[in-house]
Amino acid sequence: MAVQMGSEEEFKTTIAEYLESLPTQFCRRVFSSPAACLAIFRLLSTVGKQLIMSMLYLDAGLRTQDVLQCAKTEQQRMVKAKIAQLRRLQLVVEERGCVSLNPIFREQLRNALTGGGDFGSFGIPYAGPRDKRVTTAWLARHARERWEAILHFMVGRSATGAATVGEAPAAPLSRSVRDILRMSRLMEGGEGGMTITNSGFQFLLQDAASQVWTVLLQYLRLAEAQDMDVVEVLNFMFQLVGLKLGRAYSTEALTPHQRKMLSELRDFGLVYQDEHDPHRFYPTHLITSLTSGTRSSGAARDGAPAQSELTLSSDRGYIILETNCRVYAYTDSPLQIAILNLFMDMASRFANLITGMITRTSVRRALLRGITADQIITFLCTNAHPQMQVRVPVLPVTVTDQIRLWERERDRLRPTNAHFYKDFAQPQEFERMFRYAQEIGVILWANTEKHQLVVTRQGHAKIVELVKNHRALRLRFSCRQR
Amino acid sequence: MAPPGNEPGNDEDYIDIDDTGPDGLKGADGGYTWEEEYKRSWDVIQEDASGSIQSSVAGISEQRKRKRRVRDTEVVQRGIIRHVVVVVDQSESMAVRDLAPSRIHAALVELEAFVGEFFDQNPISQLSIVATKDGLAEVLTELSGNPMDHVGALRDKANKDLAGEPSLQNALELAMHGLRRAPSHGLREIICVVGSLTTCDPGDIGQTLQALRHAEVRVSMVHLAAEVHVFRQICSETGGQLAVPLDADGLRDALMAMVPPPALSASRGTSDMVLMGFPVKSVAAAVPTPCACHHELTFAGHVCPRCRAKVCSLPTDCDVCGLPLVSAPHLARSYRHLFPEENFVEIPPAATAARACYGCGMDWADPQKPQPARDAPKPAAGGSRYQCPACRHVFCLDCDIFIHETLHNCPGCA
Amino acid sequence: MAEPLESDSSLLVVVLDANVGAWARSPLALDKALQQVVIFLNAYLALNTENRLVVLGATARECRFLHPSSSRAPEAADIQVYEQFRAADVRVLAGVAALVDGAGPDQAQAQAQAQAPSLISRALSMALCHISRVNALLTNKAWARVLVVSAGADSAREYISLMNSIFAAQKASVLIDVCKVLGADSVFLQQAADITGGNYVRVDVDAGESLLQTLMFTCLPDHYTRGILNAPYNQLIDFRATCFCHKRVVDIGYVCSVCLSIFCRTAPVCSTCHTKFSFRIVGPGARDGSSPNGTQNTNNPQNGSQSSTTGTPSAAMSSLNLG
Amino acid sequence: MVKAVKGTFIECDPAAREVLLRLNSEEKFIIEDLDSTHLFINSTHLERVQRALDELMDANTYKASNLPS
Repeated sequence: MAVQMGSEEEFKTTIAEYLESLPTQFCRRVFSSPAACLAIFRLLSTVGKQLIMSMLYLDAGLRTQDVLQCAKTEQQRMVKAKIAQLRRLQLVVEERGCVSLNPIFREQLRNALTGGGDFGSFGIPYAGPRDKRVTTAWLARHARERWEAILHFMVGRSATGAATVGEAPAAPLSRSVRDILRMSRLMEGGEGGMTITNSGFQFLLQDAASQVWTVLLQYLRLAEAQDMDVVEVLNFMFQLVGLKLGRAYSTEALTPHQRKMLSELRDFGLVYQDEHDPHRFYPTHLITSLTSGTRSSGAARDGAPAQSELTLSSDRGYIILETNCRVYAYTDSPLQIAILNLFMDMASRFANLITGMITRTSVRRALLRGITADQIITFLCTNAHPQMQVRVPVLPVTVTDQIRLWERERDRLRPTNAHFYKDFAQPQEFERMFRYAQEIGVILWANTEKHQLVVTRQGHAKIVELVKNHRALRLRFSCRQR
Repeated sequence: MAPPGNEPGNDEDYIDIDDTGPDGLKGADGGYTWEEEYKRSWDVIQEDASGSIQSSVAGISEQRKRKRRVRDTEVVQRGIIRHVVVVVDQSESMAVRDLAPSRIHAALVELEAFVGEFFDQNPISQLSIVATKDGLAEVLTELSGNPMDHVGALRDKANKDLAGEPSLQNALELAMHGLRRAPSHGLREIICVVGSLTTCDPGDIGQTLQALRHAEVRVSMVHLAAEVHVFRQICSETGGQLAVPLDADGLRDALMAMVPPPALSASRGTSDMVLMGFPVKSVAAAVPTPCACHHELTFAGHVCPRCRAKVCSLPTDCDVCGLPLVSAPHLARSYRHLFPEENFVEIPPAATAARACYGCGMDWADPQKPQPARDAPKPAAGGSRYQCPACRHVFCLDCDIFIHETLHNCPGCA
Repeated sequence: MAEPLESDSSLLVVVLDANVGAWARSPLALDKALQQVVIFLNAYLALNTENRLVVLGATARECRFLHPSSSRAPEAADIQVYEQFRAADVRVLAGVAALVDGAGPDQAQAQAQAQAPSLISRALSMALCHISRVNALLTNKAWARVLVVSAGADSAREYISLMNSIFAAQKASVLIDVCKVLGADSVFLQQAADITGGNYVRVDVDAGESLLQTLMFTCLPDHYTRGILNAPYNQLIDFRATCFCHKRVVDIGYVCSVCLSIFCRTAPVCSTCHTKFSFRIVGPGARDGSSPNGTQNTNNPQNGSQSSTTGTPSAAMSSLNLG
Repeated sequence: MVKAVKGTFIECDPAAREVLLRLNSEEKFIIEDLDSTHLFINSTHLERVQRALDELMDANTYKASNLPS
């Protein structure tokens, strides 16, 4: 779990970093919608949320000192850091030792809680007759098919996947999807033969939510590239996140940009829109469940029938890993098998179960693709069977350690570009150069007996300088001799 | 099957068909468990039509739960105020490793848990610990109401060095002597944890037994090896019970079974009014003041209403004037033993109009009914309903068990 | 799960004291208070989509699950509000309205009810049942806590059941927060908060304290956050007992060794369980307890009758006809 | 006069060094064998050497035949 949380943190910070990078006036506009405020709020750390909530209904600012006083002494540093982060996100303003919420943010977040603010910030439901065919379960299936089609497209192009998983449905992917895949360096190569990159493999091992975030971030970059209005995109994104699963929403009020975006997100299965009536669209759980913790509690959910279907097949824990590196995976999805195949040797396959083994060779294979040991471990951890989830640590330590060892044994050499000096004319010359190199700290290795010296590249440049003007000196000196 | 009263508490996880209680050496048909032919727990699991065993497993667990829920609830006078001497065998026989890591180790660990639980459920009772080795017996802790003393004594490394043979007689005599100064209204008990099959006594243990009976001390034993006649006799004649646990869990269950206050025998002696102090929690003072119990400087504490001494924790006896100090909640904690909840009666699902369990407010198991709300969790386990005879409200099995084992009051009647 | 992790979801059971009579006496009208509570609920739901919320309404007569309830939330699409919030809000508001109306029809009874305090202990028991049930169903257990928004006064009748609930909560590491909106401090609920490690706050509306702000500040943090923040300063709590015979607060009392009833004076017979006492006071240094004189003998029976009529712990106990 | 050579400085464990020396005997790439844990080699060969080392190491690890479950 800890590892998984790590990954969660990571992707959250990425989106956070993006927000931090936004200039102030952009932020103001982003905060102008309750939906956006709520979504952003949900991305914060627990402490951050608490801080904001305690200040939400205070019109006056709090003295930073007092805020810190609220926390236990050993935790105050951490709280301070959180406040700083909030400030970077421009959620709080801090002046004269007082912290207070960004007024716009405060107002809109209040609106989000009380239900005020601008009209239809949480989407405008479609008034017309509802489509019987579209149920949450149906949406879930649709979304899963779309999403896994993409992952499949990636794996299918990989050396392993296609071979073992013959029945990979070669779904034709739309242009925009390919563009994003290529832009995000998940895949490379021309239209004809796109091949998955190492980062692509790493992408495969992430949990669904992180994957979606990665895509959305890429989409933002793409939008920038096509100089669309980023804030508009962001707001729409956050609005989608706040929509209700299984309800039809009207596209009437949407701007052209947003419609375009909608059609593109549709290709990812983040929303569903029937080609025949463009007036309504349905968000799928891929996007509505974004701001919930990535702890995908497929099993933990209240067991309401629809719930189990709402989670991606990859979201439900299905892997059992034994201390002897045996793996039992309760899955029949070719995609899952293909992904597992990245780092384990398949032994046998049954209707709903495959067994295999994590071996040195299989892990080597993964490592050669640039997949790190930690990624493998995280993946196993995330998808561990509910019965394994309850144990601490989730995975048997023997296996995780072994995987790390296998990774370590591959980098036996630590190479650094350098220059090597030898055959010094006289010792003092070596001494001088040695001392100088020591001062500027560029020595990689030195042998004072054999008068040999290895310095880094940048060190070399400096030393050349030294030698040059020293020689010049000596030259002038010799001239004067004459 | 063992009588329901003595069911082990913590066997939720595994399906255990031949479930032996603390003194559950007696098997289903009265014979000893090792005389019965071996029962394999998986024999009783049948696949259903779809070839899944889930339904059958669920059935078994529910039936086990149901077995548990029948309790004796007739209102009896219980000895709320108990004076218990725990006798720990520290003879070499305790070094045997049939309990991991060793008998003595397991025993001490479980005893520690016991002490905690004991004072949790009998807040105004007192405890003392006696150890016996080399044919001698020594008092580790005097009778006192402060759990910390006893836990400290149990954790003492010295307990781990074992020597010679135990002397049951000496231990009992010593324990009895300790119990002499215990007031007559209290219940007098001795609980022995013994690993040795022998005892080396200076005199006739029969006389000790007579003395015990005369002093109305009830002796219970947990024997880690086997049942020994003299031990069994002492227990049965003093109205205690002898348990021979099969494993560590058994040991725990055996000890835990002695935690709830036992029912009083009608022939018991007088009951008294006990003078007790209800100290006030002293406000965190500006300067720390020494506490009477550990002589350490502390800010907060409870002030004895009679002698104004400050003690750290309740319940305990005031170290200065010896007044038993309790807080009202501590007394309240014991009320549940006095007024046990009545058993609920099982009624057919058709017999009630209620759509949901009154306790947890969740719908009954009813596949065709859609879930009311996204966050209304699974329907109640099983189709069975249980009705409180007093308030006529209907509950699901889980709530029934929770109410009777943890909550101790019926939501409907509260 | 020994330590609460940041990612752990939490389960909050809110017990709303919807006692019309009590609220009528309050400077803060029930509906106003309700609005603020609803905002707080939304804030709680906003913290984490995994967060579970249960709302119980309690009046003097009944006690009901408001949310989640079997009654479907009306599908009226309110575009202003975030879906997840609306479902809860609508149910709670409607539910409370129903409760209040339920007290409405016959004024005489309503008046009678209005005086009696709400069934807080019943609500607590139901809350605990629900919590134990939910956690039995979940694979990763949610950290549960209870928030009591109380307006009424203690009723001695509830003492035992309340205490039982408190200890059950303590066993299950369920925090009990108490927000006392009006009336005097409730000794029982103070003990509840103190024993379970929750917070007890009293909102003094007259002094301009905001209920909402207090809730946000004190009752919103989950188990994890409480490990980081300091608990608000709890004033010293009175754990002294009241004697069953005269309802006096005693700091040294006589306790029946059989049923643990507390008396401020010696008596030959326990008025609760009718046990005859031996004529000596046990307890070190209790020299003063001499044999009882006539007066106590005479006032003992009426003592018993009185206790059986008035709603007191002793009445509760004797009504449970101890054998 | 001092000589400065451009190349790649390699830090490794003695075992790996031995392997490199052996590889070197087939095709020269080591400029200077500094000491038991350091080498100075020709940058252009780095890729090849690493691969070769990896393969060699792989070839020289023996595991119990993993029988399918």
